[in-house]
Amino acid sequence: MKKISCREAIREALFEEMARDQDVVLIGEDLGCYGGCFQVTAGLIERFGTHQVIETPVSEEAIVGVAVGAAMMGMRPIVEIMYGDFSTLASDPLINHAAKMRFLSAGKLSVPLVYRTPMGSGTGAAAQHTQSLESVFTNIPGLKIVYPSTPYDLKGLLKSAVRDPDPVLFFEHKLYGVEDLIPEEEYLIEIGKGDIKRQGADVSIITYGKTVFTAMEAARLLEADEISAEVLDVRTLRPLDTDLILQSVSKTGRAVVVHEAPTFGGFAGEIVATIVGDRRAFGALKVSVERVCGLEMPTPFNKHLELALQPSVERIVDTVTHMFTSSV
Amino acid sequence: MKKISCREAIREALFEEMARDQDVVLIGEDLGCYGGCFQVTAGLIERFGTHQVIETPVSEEAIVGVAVGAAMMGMRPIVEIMYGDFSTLASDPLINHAAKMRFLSAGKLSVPLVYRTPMGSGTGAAAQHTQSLESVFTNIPGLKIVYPSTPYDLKGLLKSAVRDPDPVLFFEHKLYGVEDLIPEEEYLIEIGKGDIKRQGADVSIITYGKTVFTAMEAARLLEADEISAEVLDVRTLRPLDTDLILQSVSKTGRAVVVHEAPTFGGFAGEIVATIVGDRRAFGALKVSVERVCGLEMPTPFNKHLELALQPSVERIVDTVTHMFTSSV
Amino acid sequence: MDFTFNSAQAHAALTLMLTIRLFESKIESLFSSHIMHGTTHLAIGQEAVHAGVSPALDREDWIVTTHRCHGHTLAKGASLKAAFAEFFGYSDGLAHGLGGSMHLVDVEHHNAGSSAVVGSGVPLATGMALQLKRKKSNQLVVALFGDGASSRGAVHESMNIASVMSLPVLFLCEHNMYGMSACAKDMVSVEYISDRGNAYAIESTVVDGNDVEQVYKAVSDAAHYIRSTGKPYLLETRTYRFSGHSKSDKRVYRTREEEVAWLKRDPIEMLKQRMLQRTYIDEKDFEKLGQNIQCEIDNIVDEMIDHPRQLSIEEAFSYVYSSKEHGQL
Amino acid sequence: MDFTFNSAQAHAALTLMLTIRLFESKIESLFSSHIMHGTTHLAIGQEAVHAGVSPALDREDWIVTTHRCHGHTLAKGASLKAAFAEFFGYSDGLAHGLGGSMHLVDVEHHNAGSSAVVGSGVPLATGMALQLKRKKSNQLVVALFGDGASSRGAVHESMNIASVMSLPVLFLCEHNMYGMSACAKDMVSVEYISDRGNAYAIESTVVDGNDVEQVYKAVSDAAHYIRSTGKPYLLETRTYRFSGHSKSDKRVYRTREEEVAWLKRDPIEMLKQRMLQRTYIDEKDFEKLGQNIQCEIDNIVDEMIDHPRQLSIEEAFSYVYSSKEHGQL
Ligand SMILES: Cc1ncc(C[n+]2csc(CCOP(=O)(O)OP(=O)(O)O)c2C)c(N)n1
Ligand SMILES: Cc1ncc(C[n+]2csc(CCOP(=O)(O)OP(=O)(O)O)c2C)c(N)n1
Ligand SMILES: [Mg+2]
Ligand SMILES: [Mg+2]
Repeated sequence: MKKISCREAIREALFEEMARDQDVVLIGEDLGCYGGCFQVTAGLIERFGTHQVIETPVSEEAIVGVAVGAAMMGMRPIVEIMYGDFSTLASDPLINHAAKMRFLSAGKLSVPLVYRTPMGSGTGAAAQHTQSLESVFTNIPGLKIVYPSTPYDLKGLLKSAVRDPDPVLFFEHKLYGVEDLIPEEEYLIEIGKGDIKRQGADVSIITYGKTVFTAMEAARLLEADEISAEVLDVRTLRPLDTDLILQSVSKTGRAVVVHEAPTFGGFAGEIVATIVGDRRAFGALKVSVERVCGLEMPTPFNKHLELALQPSVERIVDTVTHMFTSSV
Repeated sequence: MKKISCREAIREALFEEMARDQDVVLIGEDLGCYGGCFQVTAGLIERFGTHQVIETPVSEEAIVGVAVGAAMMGMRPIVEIMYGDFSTLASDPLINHAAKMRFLSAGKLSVPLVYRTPMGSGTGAAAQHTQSLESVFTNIPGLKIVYPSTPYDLKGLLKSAVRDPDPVLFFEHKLYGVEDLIPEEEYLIEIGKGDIKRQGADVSIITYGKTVFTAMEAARLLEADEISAEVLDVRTLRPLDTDLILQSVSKTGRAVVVHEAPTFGGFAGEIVATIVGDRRAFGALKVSVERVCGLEMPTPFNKHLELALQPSVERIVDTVTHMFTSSV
Repeated sequence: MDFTFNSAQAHAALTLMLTIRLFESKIESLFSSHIMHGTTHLAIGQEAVHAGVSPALDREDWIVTTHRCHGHTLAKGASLKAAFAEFFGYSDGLAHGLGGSMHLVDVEHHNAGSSAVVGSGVPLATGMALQLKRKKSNQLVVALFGDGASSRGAVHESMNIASVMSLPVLFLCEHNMYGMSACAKDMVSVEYISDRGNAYAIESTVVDGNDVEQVYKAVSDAAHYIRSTGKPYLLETRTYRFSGHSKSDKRVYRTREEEVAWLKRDPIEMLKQRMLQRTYIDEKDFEKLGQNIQCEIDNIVDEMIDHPRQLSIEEAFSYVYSSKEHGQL
Repeated sequence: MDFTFNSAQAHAALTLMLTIRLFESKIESLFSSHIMHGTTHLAIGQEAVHAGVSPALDREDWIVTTHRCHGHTLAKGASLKAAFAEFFGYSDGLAHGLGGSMHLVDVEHHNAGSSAVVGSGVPLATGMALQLKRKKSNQLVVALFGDGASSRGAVHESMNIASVMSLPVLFLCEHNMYGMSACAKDMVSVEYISDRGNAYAIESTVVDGNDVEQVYKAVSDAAHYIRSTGKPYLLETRTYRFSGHSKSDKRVYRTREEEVAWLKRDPIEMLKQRMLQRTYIDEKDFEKLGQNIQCEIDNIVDEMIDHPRQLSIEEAFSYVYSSKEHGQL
């Protein structure tokens, strides 16, 4: 095992996959000598050259469209878009093209594209650089969506995403410096499998991305109150590991869904509907299902306001505690 | 009262609002003498001229961006985008700009924009012209989202949308020819209020847009089985009329959510989460909450396949019947 | 223009143009008799572009088409049968009935299909060229787009990228004077879209899109330029669609006089006259040719209507993702 | 270039440029001492553009800025206090602390603020011009954008629209040779972005963006042209940012020699030398001017740090929708 940051984990996955296959190509803005906006791709152009690291003009729509076209011809492009907010600009090539090319060609073309972009708040970059826009894409058949949290998951899932024959959106939180242990040897993590980050008996906290860490912290605090919280990191949003979710909730009988994106219309709704759409899990529920997500506001620049928007450890703990103290 | 089609209802709303206020301006492609892709704006340029009917090049992103800028200067633009699928191209001006201008200027600028576009299937126009992409926008604070079904609702809500000081996305189903009675005199319908389209006691079918008609038909069939179904048309997606939903479900104890968009990651999840997040409604539930939505597939051109994707009367009836016949 | 077809070339072009014309006319009649559903965009009048583009390319070169894709698809080699079947939504169609009129695709003949989002095919074509170049292929990609599409930002972004990256793309603007109803002179800020080449340091020219020999020559030259320099090229062809924009179009946005003036420049008639003059053909041959094609088309359609084959929903699901386990019912 | 400032104009420009320079230097030091959070994009070296654009406009003309918006915001009239307060996220800031460095907005001074989505402000500016024209206003709108932004499709779409609709927009390209790290010569397919004017039938020119008199004159002329013809105009100003792209930039993508060469063309130094030559000013006046501004800035910041005023979350909610009932907690 070795200690490694999220940034390094992603970079290792890129490095290994690019070394394995010359058709794995990084495409994006300023990801050469500048190393990318979050320094994830630093050093890769020196190793792989312009044949595998392609810097582009500020043209998000065409960059992703170009990657889709290149993928149709056998490239395995990994597009980096600097901020998830600019996914708006990439939504036509992703939603109307990447997701549909295989279908529209009755299987004769495919789009083995990885779309990497960071989502979420915490950087003081205000309303146009801190959104969690995963909900823009979760309702699109043809796409796969991954949103890992730990260095281990980031590396294993990114390598699987690169090898996947279908378009994969790979969302990253911005805690690039967070460190953890990963194996020395190569490994893959299957897309579509969630992970129990912490076992528990009384309540299931279901989440993904940055708020996995928030949920873990909340679970630790809840232990003091003798509430045993299970933390389930779905890791993949589409396809969702419904079995794991249903198992966990059937066991605990209580569920709280957490994410950074605003509550209303967010992906938490899908997770809740998955739970209560299942007769067994629904039958096991002891209380209503709660959501602890971002507030309904564009992210303010002001630091204390930005913080106030996010689902905090306190809000999770309060919500869970309330599930035990009040009657249904 | 007078009989009028959905198309005419929208046109009447446009006509009345444009006559009332010269700053109400239609902007879009081919909406002059051609009358728009679905003939909704036919005749308006003859009456209001190019001062209030502005035809544009094929530039969806800039058209909507231009409308946002014009709205900031006091115009009340109504942008028509030919197919909801091209909302991908408009998502940057809508999500990153229209939704945030008021916030980013601390209230000094506002964007009284209406974004009109048709969504949904049934026209044999295949994968890039038949999506229901409302989920792209429902998670965005700063936007309001309306999706009416009947001529009465279309007219009243469109007029309110035009007068609303905030950006309103106004989604239309494509059954433009469906007729119904509306009052002769002027009226408005408040944004954010749902409507019980049919009273019932045993199950709440909650829906919006085209599937309101499907749900009504299903309710009629269910009556034969002595199941009394309530059909709730939410009409506005954001802000959602949660009170009405909770009231209905607390009464019936059973809920089925229906929409054309694919189930996974669709807006139905929000409605389900709203229900089961409320202690009273959750407590009243006799069975798990069901979703009857579009299948997880881009829309095929083939007619029988296109039909198979949509939530049908049969699927709704079966789902509801099953709620009564099997145990929880 | 000095370039002229020899007899064989002229015959091939004439046959192709007539085939496309009769194919589209058949489609039109099947729509107006409500045998076909959905919508369709005919390009009657633009056959000289169809017959001038793909035949001037190498077989391995790729094309990316638009919503108005029938002619180019046939010109690139698609079988009439598979094309018709697609219009019927049948499983022996080019896309097994999943795409329909706006999404004809034919990978075998290096036709990557169309985007029905106007202009959005252009970045795809540019990306295809990027990978072909990386693989040191000699192939080029033709990005077809209309005068309407020229206003899309994606086209600008693609031309800039193709220029700075030196990609083998032939940007081919099929300028037929109108978008849907919108006249190019009201919507496009320059008289000649080809003049925008300068803005991207891309070589460009404009030719008469109703003159198949001119189009063929210009495409051959452009392809040669692209292959020898590795740079993109922008070619504008000026033409006119005789048909309405789509099946429901009453053409209120243009005058009958304008249409008549263009009808006098019918590309098939123009080629025919030249062939008569050059004694490559006589009136009887021409009539015979038309009859033969018509007969073939009618037979195909008659036979097809009698044998509808449609995908099941399960089969359709198998095309959503590569691995079947992710297709959900 | 024959145009020169008179003494009053020159003093005003110099004062403004020094104010902007010292404002940004203060910001830089507040960031490096971690008193400010978030990110920021300094435009040190580009002050001649700031001082040449807004002052050459009518007060009622609007500007739409970019992520690199400090200089233009001050030049258009924003108070130093409100600007600094915004950087601190305080409620007396230009946007009450909601926007921060990348979103300075100042509606009173007809500064509609910026889009931090590179290039996306350009369609907004175009739309503002559309409504101003409809209202028969004499005002124009300046759409600021960088060399990097020029590659965005939205810019193309906007220029085409402004041209075909004849809108009073001054497209002002602040070409500082780089996007983030990307050198314009690798990313932009033409040497001069102003040459793209031809592609849109928009008049255009390029000027030395480090020469405030040239910029001022060019903007005045462009504004006159726009007002008298009702047509848009494209002006490119060539300049260089001495600072890094944002606070964390180590400038590995360019050489120190290149920087030194540009530093020799420091726009403030250039103006100062001219003013010395024309005896509008002497060295002591200049020093004094700098000290006074620095003193004012230091006082503002010191006072501000001692009196933090921040919006409550409830107050912030009141800005999401116009009617409070829709702001949800
Ligand atoms: C992005 C987008 N906007 C609008 C449409 C609707 N539409 C279909 S064809 C068309 C006109 C396109 O004009 P042009 O590019 O000249 O092609 P032509 O139809 O003349 O072949 C429009 C606006 C579309 N399909 N895609
Ligand atoms: C659409 C978009 N893509 C990328 C970015 C990240 N980004 C911020 S500034 C910048 C460079 C912009 O270059 P230019 O337009 O020349 O402006 P400059 O920074 O030189 O003032 C980039 C790529 C962004 N903010 N928006
Ligand atoms: Mg056209
Ligand atoms: Mg720049």
